[in-house]
Amino acid sequence: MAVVYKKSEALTDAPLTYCPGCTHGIIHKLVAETLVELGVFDRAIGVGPVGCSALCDFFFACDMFIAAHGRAPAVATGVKRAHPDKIVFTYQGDGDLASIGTAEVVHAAHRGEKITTIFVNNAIYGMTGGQMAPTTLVGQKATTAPEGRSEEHCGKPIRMAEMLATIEGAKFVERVTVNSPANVRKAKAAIKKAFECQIEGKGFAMVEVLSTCPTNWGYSPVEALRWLDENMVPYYPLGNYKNEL
Amino acid sequence: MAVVYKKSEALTDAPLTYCPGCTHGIIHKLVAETLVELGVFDRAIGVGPVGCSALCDFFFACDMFIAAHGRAPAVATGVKRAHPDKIVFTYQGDGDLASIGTAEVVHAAHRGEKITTIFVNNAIYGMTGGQMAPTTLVGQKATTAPEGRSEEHCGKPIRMAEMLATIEGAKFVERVTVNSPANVRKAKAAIKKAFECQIEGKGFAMVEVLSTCPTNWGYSPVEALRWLDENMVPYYPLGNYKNEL
Amino acid sequence: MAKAKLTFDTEKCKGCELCIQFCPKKILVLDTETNQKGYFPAKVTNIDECIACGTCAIMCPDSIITVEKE
Amino acid sequence: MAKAKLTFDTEKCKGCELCIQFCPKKILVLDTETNQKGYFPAKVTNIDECIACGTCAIMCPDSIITVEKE
Amino acid sequence: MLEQVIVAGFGGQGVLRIGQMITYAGFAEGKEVTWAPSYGPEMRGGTANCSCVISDEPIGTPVLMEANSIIVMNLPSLHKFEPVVIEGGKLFINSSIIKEKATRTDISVFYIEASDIAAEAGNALGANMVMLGAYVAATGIVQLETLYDLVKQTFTGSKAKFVDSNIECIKAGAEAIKALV
Amino acid sequence: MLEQVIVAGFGGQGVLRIGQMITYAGFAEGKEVTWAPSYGPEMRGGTANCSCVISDEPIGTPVLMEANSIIVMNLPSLHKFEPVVIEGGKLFINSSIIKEKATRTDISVFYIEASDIAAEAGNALGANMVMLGAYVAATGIVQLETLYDLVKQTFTGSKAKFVDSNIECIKAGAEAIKALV
Amino acid sequence: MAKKLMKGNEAIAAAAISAGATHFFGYPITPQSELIEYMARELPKAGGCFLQAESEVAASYMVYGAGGAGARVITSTSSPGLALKQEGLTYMISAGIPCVVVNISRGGPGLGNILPAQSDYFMCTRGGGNGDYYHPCFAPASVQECVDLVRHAFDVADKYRMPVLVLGDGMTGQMMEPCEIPPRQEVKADKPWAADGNHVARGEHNRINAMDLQADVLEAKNEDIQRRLKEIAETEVMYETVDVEDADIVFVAYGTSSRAVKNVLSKAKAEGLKMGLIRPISLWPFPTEAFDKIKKDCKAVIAVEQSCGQMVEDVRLAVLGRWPVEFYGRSGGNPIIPDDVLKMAKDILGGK
Amino acid sequence: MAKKLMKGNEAIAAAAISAGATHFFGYPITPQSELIEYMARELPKAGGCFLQAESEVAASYMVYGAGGAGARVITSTSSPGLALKQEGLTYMISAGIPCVVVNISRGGPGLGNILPAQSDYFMCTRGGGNGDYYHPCFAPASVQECVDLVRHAFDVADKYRMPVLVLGDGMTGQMMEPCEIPPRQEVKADKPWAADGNHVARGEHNRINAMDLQADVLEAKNEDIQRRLKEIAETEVMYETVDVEDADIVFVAYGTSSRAVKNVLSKAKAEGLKMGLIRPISLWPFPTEAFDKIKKDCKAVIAVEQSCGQMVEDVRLAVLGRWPVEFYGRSGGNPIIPDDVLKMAKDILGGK
Ligand SMILES: Cc1ncc(C[n+]2csc(CCOP(=O)(O)OP(=O)(O)O)c2C)c(N)n1
Ligand SMILES: Cc1ncc(C[n+]2csc(CCOP(=O)(O)OP(=O)(O)O)c2C)c(N)n1
Ligand code: SF4
Ligand code: SF4
Ligand code: SF4
Ligand code: SF4
Ligand code: SF4
Ligand code: SF4
Ligand SMILES: [Mg+2]
Ligand SMILES: [Mg+2]
Repeated sequence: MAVVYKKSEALTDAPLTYCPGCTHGIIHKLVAETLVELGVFDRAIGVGPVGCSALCDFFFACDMFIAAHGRAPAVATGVKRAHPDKIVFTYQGDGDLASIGTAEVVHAAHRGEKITTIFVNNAIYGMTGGQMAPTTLVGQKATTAPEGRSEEHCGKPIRMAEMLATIEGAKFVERVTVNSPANVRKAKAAIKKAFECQIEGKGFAMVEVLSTCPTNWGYSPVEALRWLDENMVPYYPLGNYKNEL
Repeated sequence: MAVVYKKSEALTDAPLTYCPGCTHGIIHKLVAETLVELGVFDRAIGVGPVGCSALCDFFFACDMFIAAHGRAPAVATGVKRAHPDKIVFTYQGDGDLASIGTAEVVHAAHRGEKITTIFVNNAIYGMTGGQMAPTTLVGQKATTAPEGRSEEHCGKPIRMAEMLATIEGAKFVERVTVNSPANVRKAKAAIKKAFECQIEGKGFAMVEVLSTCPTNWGYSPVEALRWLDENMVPYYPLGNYKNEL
Repeated sequence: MAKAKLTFDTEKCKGCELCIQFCPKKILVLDTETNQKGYFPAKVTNIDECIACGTCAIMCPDSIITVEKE
Repeated sequence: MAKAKLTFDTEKCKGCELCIQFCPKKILVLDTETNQKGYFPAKVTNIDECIACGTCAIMCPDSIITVEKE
Repeated sequence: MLEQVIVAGFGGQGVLRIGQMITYAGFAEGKEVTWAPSYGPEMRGGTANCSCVISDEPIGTPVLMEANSIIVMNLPSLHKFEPVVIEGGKLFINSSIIKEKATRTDISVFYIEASDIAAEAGNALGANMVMLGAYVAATGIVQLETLYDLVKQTFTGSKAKFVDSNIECIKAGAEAIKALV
Repeated sequence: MLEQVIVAGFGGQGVLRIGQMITYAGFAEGKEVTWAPSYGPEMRGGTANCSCVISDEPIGTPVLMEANSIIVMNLPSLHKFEPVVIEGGKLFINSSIIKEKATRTDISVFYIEASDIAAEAGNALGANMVMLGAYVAATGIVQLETLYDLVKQTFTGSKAKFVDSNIECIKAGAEAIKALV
Repeated sequence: MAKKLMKGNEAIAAAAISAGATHFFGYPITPQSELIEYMARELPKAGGCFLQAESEVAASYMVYGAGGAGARVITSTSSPGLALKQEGLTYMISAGIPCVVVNISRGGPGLGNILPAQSDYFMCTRGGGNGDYYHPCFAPASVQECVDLVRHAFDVADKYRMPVLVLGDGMTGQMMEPCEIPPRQEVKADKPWAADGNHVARGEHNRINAMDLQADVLEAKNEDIQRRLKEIAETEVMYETVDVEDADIVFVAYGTSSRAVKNVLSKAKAEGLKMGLIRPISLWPFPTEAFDKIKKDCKAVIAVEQSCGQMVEDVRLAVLGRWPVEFYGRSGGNPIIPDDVLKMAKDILGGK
Repeated sequence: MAKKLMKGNEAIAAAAISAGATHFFGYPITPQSELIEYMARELPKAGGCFLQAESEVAASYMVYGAGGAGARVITSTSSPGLALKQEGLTYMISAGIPCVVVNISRGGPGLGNILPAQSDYFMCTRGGGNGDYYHPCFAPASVQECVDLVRHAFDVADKYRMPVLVLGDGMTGQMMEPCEIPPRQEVKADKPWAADGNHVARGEHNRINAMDLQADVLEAKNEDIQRRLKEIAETEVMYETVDVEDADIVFVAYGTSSRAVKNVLSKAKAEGLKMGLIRPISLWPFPTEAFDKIKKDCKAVIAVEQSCGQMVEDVRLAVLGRWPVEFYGRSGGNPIIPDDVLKMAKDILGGK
């Protein structure tokens, strides 16, 4: 019999520590599969964040770092400068990349670091229990925005793909999601291009993936996919924001 | 006799510590004059940076803070939240705002902080003696880029006005320069709007002012104005990038 | 005769139902017995209807499902 | 009779020549004696030609120049 | 009087709640009390436990190395905490979920079909309240009435509808103990 | 032998360079040497000074609280450093720029019209080299020839054209001393 | 006010509000989340401003801004977050910014884990920033003490114009105990130095900064800081002692671990052994004077910490060779085991 | 190799290149600018990579990345910059990243000024980050020692898998002295733990991280760190002593201030007074053993620092009451005045 789908060899056997139905797991698979399909798994080095994916060094089967909160792009810079022939990626949450790590991701893009960034935007701080992220939608409740985020108090959510696309050194920027089989396929295509951007030595590439946090949103995994579609997608338009491949 | 021009009352008598012909001084005047003309000098609070203008607390006659390097927008946030009725501005260099302080300025904009930021871009680290800034032009020499900045090594310069304009909470963003009387007038008009944006409670406002550093560029003050025109202006287009007034 | 084969790594399944949601044939359900972790794992009801499209496997965050076909 | 009056805060002048560069009447020059800080300060050569446009003052980074007119 | 009790189980089984109810009840009855959770990794899931101390004297550490009583809601917790009960202490086992038996003979062990009892009482999620009722009935550390009052204070407004079923569960747990002794 | 010298003036007058030349020369002649700038605020402008120590023995602190010799290039430096010369020490004054006189009587004071001499030697910026020549001639701490060699090593390639005028200034400084003593 | 059961984290937040805090700036981190979340819920209701910063660094400078502008301000974090705030703290020392900084510490080094640990002692008492400074550091051992010390910290901060640290650990933050929260006080502190925008009325502009380019000016500032620190060292020492006077073994322990030591004392007493406890409440200033109560022939002073040994250095400095100093510690979030501590003490008594 | 005259900052950079450093990440700050600028000029010529980071925080994590990937890496900064690197340092301790960190310190606290000062002693020896750790800290007193200690620091870092600090001050960095730079060595250190992307060949993936959620795992890691620290404390102590054995007054001073004390010793000798010096070269581990050389009836041990008194704590710990400990210090960038130090010593001898 022919295998239609099996777990990627770029993932270890360790069970994922994510909550049931959390789409972090889907995004892990897409990264892993891409590394194998592009033939670069054997020279990949990953850099995980602090956030729910702080244990991803146990899940990805390549050499891995876990950076301090927000600093993955700086760590990846150090790694890539030490091994320019290796394929280096960061995997970061929205608290990590869009809040505390803003300077690091902006400057990795600014320097045109030849790294690939997977940015998992779930509009919340998952790991620490549902505090507001810079990407939390207006009106969305969070433990540090108990009445829902108020624009007057702390602004509208930040759109990182749009912002980073203005930087010259960013050569590929796309926003995708994984809330349906079709979107998963598109997400994988984008991730593939983001790695190709690095393989071809063009510069910085980022894929922003809209992701769910059933636990902290307070929805079932399936409901969460729908909430994402109805609330996040309108504010965070899917699509390519930069493609200089 | 009628006074055509005299030193602004929003400036103290202290002699400026800037090098001869450094346009930091012109920008100081424009800010000071604007505060007076808008009638808000008596409720203004300024936040200076670390950089050549780290002594600007001696020069502006209103209450002043000097922030740590890069943190002026965070300091200004604290000040404004403590005194929402006061008019709070930051005055920052390009190392300060576009390098170490990237996260702070992005998030002041993201939260829509009702502050006004004067961003003095002279494409160099002035105070510390001419190291490369994120805004240093490709090919421009700096003590930490002795052969001139190389795009391959560390990317093209970052354009902060364009980048910050993508953020919802930023309501007024304009790039100006002060290398001629006409440009000085335009700069002043932009600074005025940036303060009006705050006075009207709209949100974050920034004016990026292209400025000279005769000392570290290695030109006479007059030559420096020309160098700015011929080299900086083409890469950093003057103009308004956001106006939601 | 089933043309497709589905293998579930049941002990790692978290019963999130994403596979169930997206199976075009609606042939996946949660089991009524929990696995050792306390979750009700997914299983296939009628493998003969499975078209081996792989959708369930693609959507499974935990890479539980292996899909094979003739 | 001069219609304009220029006052220089000479001791604070740094001799940068920005005022000189932009005076439409080209009536400003650097002095040949230094001030106490060691700079050659700016001065006006022919006040009668001054049109009190204020350009010199506007361009002076150190706010050295006060311009008045009748 | 010094009562040290540990409550342990899966996250989601309401074990922290059991501990808090014991603590609140002791507090309401004028005792010195502490409650301390043992919280694991910054991650969802896994096991959870908490320690409560009820005493007439000021309390030393709120973290227990040993306990008079242990309430366990799942198998891993039985394995982990059975050794921690002091000689002559009490071990309360939710035997709807834990099919194994305790091995110690120097302690009193109470098997309570808590999940089943709760389901019967019409409150599928009430197993923790059943265990609470059983524990309080067996130890007499606080009054059952104090627990009922607490339930009433906790569930108010739109949640007032949960009062009765929770009290039912506590009562059923206390009944189950009577049947055992 | 222990020579401690401070050189002071405006930034831009080349005072650090004088100190470095003395230090390099001492080093070239096999002495123990240190050179230490006193650098002020992270700002342009202001005054600058440096300390040099030339010795036969290992050197303690490179920062001088007192000195055998002082070379001053502007008025504020005269005021600041005149008190620091040890009794019997030497004070070198660029009298083209400093119109005041020294007040101490327990030291030897040398007035050198360094800027004028430099201008005459066709090197308007060479006042520092004139003072260097004067200092070395007066103290004999190193050989003038060592300085000439240093100048030749320093200005090479496109800058070789500056060699002669610098040596001229050093020589003129040394001559000026002869005239004084 | 009636007592109520509260978690330490929430009690700290409630105490800050009751102390008249008007501003909170912070960034989420376990195990202090309940503190920031309580603030997010309750501070606005009390008319104050809660703002989540983009990072700990930014939070510390928001505090610098608000505190320098005259607000009564607090921030909280946990271990690596405090490491990030070191630059902010040294700036606030220099600029004279009063504020309260709470560290609900966790296992380290690095990200470590979220279990209770006491391994931030050096960072909290020696200043991890550059320059010459200490700052007061108070370590509560109960939820009520969380309340009392946080309230006190605000006053000390205002009095001496400097940041005051309150150091708890995951256990202090997570445990529930009865406590009493006094009603909110509105504080109108006189802060003529504040840069609050009243320069015109005041007749001069205030400047808040942390730079003094001239050596003499900076030395004078340092002398002023040292003078205030000396005054604090003389007047703000706090500690508890238990049975120290005739103890053959004296334990030194603070916060969570002091409570484990109290269990040890009970057990020792039951066995007829004479043991005592010095519990520093102010870690800086360290209660050196408390050691003078120890009798001459005490067998040993044992520092007990949930760390690999940090406070023990201060114990050695306080003891200065008068008695043998020993150390018992657990790290990584593991708790003190009273029986092990007792055994160690007995071994010493038994001459082992 | 011939000696040449170099500034301390440049000598440090040249020494790093000669030691086989392949990567430098840093952010400009006075007074270490010549160091970073020398690196920018010279490291690429030696085939290495110089990269200016966007901040000190980022620089520390670039070091974490490159060092964790097996590179020989160095960063440098000055006081407030090091305060910002405290989180990075504690992460590197946890993750076991070898690297060299240079601090050319300046006046503090806060931004302070750019003059030479020694007020970062606590930050550099106690770790300003969270968690239980020290790291080696070497303090050169001459330009040649800058060279030697930087080269040594790389080897110590690799041997013990941890950051090693080199602490100079503005004077060390700015002064010029003769020194000898050995030729560049290419180092092929064996780093089987490095995450260098060779997981397939290696047969397993390496993980570099600073988180250990289980208490026992973190405790075991801490025990390993403590084991390495203990080994360092036993084997890596460095110091110089001058005339300590029969001194009536023993000074303790490091770096720049030790040179001022050498002037004091000369003056004392000239006056027939017996004074000696202990100069710690390794600040951590502190050379406690050196104090055993001091004679019983020595009148005082005087710590001399360009600070308000930090190392003096380690002196007290080393002395443990055996002799009176006194302190002489200047702050704010003001230099030690040898005559004042001598007078203080004489006053003590004279019983004043
Ligand atoms: C310096 C520092 N600050 C704060 C934290 C606490 N912390 C851990 S994860 C996290 C945010 C996680 O959110 P996100 O990056 O969105 O990832 P998610 O868990 O949602 O995938 C925070 C604030 C930390 N570990 N380190
Ligand atoms: C944390 C920290 N890092 C570095 C420095 C050193 N430093 C002072 S000013 C400055 C850059 C100044 O450049 P810019 O912001 O462009 O201002 P300019 O002087 O050009 O006006 C730097 C890096 C510092 N003071 N603090
Ligand atoms: S908390 Fe949210 S983001 Fe984290 S694992 Fe659970 S569902 Fe996913
Ligand atoms: S160094 Fe440059 S920016 Fe700074 S004052 Fe001088 S000219 Fe202006
Ligand atoms: S492979 Fe397709 S048809 Fe078969 S179970 Fe999965 S989703 Fe359903
Ligand atoms: S998607 Fe995967 S984890 Fe979820 S229920 Fe299906 S098989 Fe189980
Ligand atoms: S006022 Fe106008 S005309 Fe007169 S000197 Fe100034 S620039 Fe020239
Ligand atoms: S512009 Fe001002 S400072 Fe410059 S020369 Fe003219 S008057 Fe002097
Ligand atoms: Mg998130
Ligand atoms: Mg600049």
